[in-house]
Amino acid sequence: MSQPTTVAAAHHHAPPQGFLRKHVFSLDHKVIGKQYLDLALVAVCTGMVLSWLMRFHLAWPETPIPGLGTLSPSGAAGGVITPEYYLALMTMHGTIMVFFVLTTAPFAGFGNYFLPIQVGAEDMAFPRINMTSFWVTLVAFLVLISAFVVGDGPPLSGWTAYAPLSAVGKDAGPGQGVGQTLWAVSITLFCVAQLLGALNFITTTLDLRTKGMSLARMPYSTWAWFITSVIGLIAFAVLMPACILLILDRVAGTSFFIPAGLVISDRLQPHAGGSPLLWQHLFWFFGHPEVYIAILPGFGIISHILPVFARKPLLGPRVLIACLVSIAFLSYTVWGHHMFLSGMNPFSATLFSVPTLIITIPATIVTLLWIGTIYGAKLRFTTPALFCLGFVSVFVSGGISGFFLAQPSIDTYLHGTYFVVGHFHFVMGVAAMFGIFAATYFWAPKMFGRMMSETLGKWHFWLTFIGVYCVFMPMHYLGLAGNVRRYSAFTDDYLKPLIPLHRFITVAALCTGAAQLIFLFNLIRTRLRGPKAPDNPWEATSLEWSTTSPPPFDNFGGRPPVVQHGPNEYGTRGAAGDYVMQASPQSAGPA
Amino acid sequence: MPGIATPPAPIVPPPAAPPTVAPRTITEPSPPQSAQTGVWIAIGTICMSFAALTSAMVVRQGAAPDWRHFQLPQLLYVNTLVLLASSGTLEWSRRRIAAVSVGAPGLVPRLDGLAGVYLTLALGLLFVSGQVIAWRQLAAQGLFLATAPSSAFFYVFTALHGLHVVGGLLGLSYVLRRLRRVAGPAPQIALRAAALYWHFMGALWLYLLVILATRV
Amino acid sequence: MGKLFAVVLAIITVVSTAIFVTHTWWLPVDISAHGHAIDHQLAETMLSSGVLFVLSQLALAAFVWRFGDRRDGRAVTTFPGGVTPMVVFAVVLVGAEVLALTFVGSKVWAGIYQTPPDPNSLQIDVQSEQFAFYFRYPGPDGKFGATHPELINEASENYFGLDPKNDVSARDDIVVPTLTIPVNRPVALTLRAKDVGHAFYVPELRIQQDFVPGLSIPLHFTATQTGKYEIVCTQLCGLGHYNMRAYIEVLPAAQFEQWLKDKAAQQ
Amino acid sequence: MRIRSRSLLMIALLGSAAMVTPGAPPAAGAISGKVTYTGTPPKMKPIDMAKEPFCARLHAAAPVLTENAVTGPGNALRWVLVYVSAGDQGSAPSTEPVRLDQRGCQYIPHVLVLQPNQPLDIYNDDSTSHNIHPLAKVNPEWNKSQPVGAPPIHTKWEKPEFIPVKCNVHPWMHGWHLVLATPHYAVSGEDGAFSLQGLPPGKYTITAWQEQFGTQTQDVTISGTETKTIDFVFKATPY
Repeated sequence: MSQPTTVAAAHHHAPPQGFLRKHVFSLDHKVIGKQYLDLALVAVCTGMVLSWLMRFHLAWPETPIPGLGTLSPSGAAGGVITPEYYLALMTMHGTIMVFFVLTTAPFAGFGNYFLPIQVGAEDMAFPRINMTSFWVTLVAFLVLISAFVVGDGPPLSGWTAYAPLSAVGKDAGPGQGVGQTLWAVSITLFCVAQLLGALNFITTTLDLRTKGMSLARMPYSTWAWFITSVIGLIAFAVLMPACILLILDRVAGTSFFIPAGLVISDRLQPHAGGSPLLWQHLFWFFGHPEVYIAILPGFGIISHILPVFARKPLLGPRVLIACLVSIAFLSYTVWGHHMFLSGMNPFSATLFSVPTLIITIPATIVTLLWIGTIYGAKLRFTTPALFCLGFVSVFVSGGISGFFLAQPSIDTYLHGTYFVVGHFHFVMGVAAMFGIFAATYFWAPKMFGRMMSETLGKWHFWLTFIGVYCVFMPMHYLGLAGNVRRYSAFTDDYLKPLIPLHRFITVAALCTGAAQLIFLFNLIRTRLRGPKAPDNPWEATSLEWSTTSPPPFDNFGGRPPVVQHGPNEYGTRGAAGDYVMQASPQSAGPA
Repeated sequence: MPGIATPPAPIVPPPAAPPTVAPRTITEPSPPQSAQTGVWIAIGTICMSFAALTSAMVVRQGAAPDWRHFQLPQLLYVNTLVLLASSGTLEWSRRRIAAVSVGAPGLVPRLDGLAGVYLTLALGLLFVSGQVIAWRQLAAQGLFLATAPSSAFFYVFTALHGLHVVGGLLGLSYVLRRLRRVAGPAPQIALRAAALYWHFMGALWLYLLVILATRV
Repeated sequence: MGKLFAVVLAIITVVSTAIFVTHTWWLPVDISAHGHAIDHQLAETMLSSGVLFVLSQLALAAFVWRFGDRRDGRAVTTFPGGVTPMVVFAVVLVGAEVLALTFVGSKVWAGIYQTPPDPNSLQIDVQSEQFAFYFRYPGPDGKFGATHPELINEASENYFGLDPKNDVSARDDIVVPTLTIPVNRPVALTLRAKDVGHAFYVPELRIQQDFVPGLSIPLHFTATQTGKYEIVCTQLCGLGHYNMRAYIEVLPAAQFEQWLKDKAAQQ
Repeated sequence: MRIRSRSLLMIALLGSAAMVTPGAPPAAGAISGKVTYTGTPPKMKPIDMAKEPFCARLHAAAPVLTENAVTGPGNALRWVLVYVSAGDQGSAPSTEPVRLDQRGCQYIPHVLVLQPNQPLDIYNDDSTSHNIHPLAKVNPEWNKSQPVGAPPIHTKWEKPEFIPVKCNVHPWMHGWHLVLATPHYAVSGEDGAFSLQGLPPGKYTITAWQEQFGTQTQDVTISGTETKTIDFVFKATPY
């Protein structure tokens, strides 16, 4: 690691003048971070509305949804969702949530805003590339959303887009024509954006750390963003060529993923020799590291916020970093557990199940570190603290159900059922979201210079925490009963008795969804008219709290900080209380 | 769309007014090696992408007996020499500029070293047009993108590599403009990074030539 | 506030675990020779991870209950023994459990998917298509006719693209939408997909396998109980994915032979 | 897919002449006759609808047979379209809606004849979801589901074409939408009989089309109000 020889002063650039340069095409990593967060906010609202439609259709398939008929006459004539429209909603829900919310918000959004400040830099290493990566992500999101209004509707091959259903074209069903091509183009653009983003994160972390900010003294959220960008670099670099090959199969008539002799919609397809498993291998080689890209920033955020409200140092920070690194490495050896029953050689199923089970060990250690940190703490139950505790509990539930799916013998029964849906929603749909909520409540004072309302925050927490358990724990029971996922209606005899449980889940999902409006209202009201926030409302130690709220254009007002301590100085007698700021000259004595 | 991983454009100090008579006196401390780190990471990404495509080619070749071997156009070997030559001229001019400006960090002595960079740009363009001509020759033989999986992979590999070479050319021309106008070490750091990227383009092409010659 | 969190979390843990333990929603009856091994593996994992789940959730709840900030100037204390018990617990206990589950599990998996089928098992050709399963028996001559994708004509029920005009062995092939098999006799299926990816899943048989277009994938099992069960598709294959079902009828041996004879007569 | 180039048919269809003034119908002749077959037709196999319990229960008593070559008493051939392919003075295509039913997992009628821009209403009378997928080449192809409780689909075909229709969810469900420029057409019934009414005097080419056995044409001249009888005989092959 090259220790920066000179202070990063040379990296300054003049504050922007015009409105465009200041707010729209800005080079400032803070504006770009907020732009990513706003994009993720729009995306999560879209994704959530789609999930409401899906859940309502599953519970009451024949009841028309008012207004939907006019909104999408072909997909839901008369308000009754057709099977292909349900699958299209599911595909868009999955793609929007995984890419444009769980990768964009915790990694690109908060990472862009806080990584430079936390390492004491003025900005990212390459601001122009940083701006480009946001605008390419926005274009990717618009290309994806345009699938709703173009051709015969959005694609219906799921966020995993297995070939040949995704590669054959409009013969494979409605939505597989223009819609699927837009999906592939959107994901290719998203990959380009993330590669440029990851490049920025790694270079900034390696080169632009301020004086005294050694790697060991970096806050744990910075560590998480750094390791996530290394994973992202390799994962998205594999998904991009895979999507390019898929687009060529769809439009240029090549046969990378389509075998010979397929008769679809009574037509013999003009392809030969391709291998559908090749797409699955390429996709999941990216796919599993992607789920760690979604959760690792959450690990970093929780490890960063928990000590602040426990008022004591995080237990075993070096072990935490070792676990993050080992998870990052192991995440590239486990992709086959998505394909146990896919027709791949059965022997490799055993091969992939071993690292999958081994990766539970670092995950268990990280969870135990958090629980160990809470032991002997002086917990302050602010909203971000509650969301951290919620994160730990929900991550444990999600992780435990991973034990079942990691074993090929049990996966024989549980693969493709709601057990899998419950598992990944608990770990990604809820735990990662709790990470984003905790980060928002924790850093809102710093980002917007205004405090978010604690009472609304607590209402939001309790309704969401209980709500998500009511929505996603029953999915495990449905999975045990063999309820197959991605079904737009339950007409099988053995599924009919499960419909009341689906109705319970739908009601819980609608209530939990409504609870998110509290968060939305709280966030918007805070940004417009929230009470002024002090520089360090939570009495935290890391560098972002040693500057003003919101920070000036170059983060530290021309005086880059000199770091004396690590981020873990809580519970020690310091100048301003039981903590010592990273940049404070005074030595950190024992408590 | 410009090359996927155009070499990172390092921060330009506040756009100086057009070079006044006396070059700007303040010499800013040399920026950290971020351009260099950025290029190394970009190289890692590009390697991963081409590794994924290589594994896809190997799997696709084994998936079905329809892999049709064909003779690579001889022009590709000429193009290889052109690309290696362009790396050579770039390295020569980079070292010359570095040696010359050690003495006097002004603008004037550096100008004669730029000839090499211009030559590199020309050779780069020659390489890209050579590749397009090679495509034409292949098309003349009736081997198009969708004709056979082997030709499909040939076109995908050469297209992606060509795209990255064009990105490299854009980066080089950007660095060239800064070399002519900005004093101090910053442009040289950028030149060293751009040269590293360009040499990687050469190495990547050699790798592609080997796997294409053996498998296609 | 901390106490409220601890209580809510404890209730959630107890209720969820109770529903698991009392098998309110559980696997259907097992009618497969290899099913018992899978059920045992599932029960084993349910027990060990259930304990892990309850312990960690209740530990979290207990610590949150006890260590709220009561502003009594009490100094913070670190976990006894620091980080080593965490690492030791995770590596030793979880690691041991992981190895046990892997070792036992791999034998169960190998028994189903890595052993060749019994030589005298009943050969059936299964074709999945956009949104139905069709099963083909070789018929009295014991040989399957060749299939030609370009001759497929659903209107005249030629789902496999057989060419009875000049392929004698195809004339007596029996094509039915219901998989009818004898009880207690091994059955060897060959799974082929006509268009996109599908899957063959019978919860009662504890068996599941994807169809991959371009591949014909072997799958074998033995049904140990008669009755009519549902075959469903678990691989997303398009708009009719939810309706892509067939029935599997397990008949006593004599009744099956009679059924086979009747079908051959109808050809 | 029956190997029969549709382009031949298109030329015959486009031969119809200019508009005819509505006014009082002139003295009209008629053509009637019977469609029969020789040779052994393919055996109509019973359709096993086990996959769809709702339809299987409907047809439990009398299983439905495949309909690609439906025969009747006396070697009669059903579902054969007989229409005026040339010599028709042409008239405004009728606008009263045509109804297609999906009942018991079958298209009723199996062969639906209509004219360009004639309103077509598709109803789903079953309590299971159907998916109508007309494999049109000249007209724009579409593929829509009609779940239970969904309203009927109102659509139309602009250009004349013989369009096979399939249901993606039930593979055995097949039918035809035959879009004809001429209003003079008939579909042979159980007994293979057909009759074309209201033909002004003139020279006509009559074409008979069967989905598996192809087409046959005959020329007829109508001088006054008499009824000419012509018969079509198709050669049937077992496979």
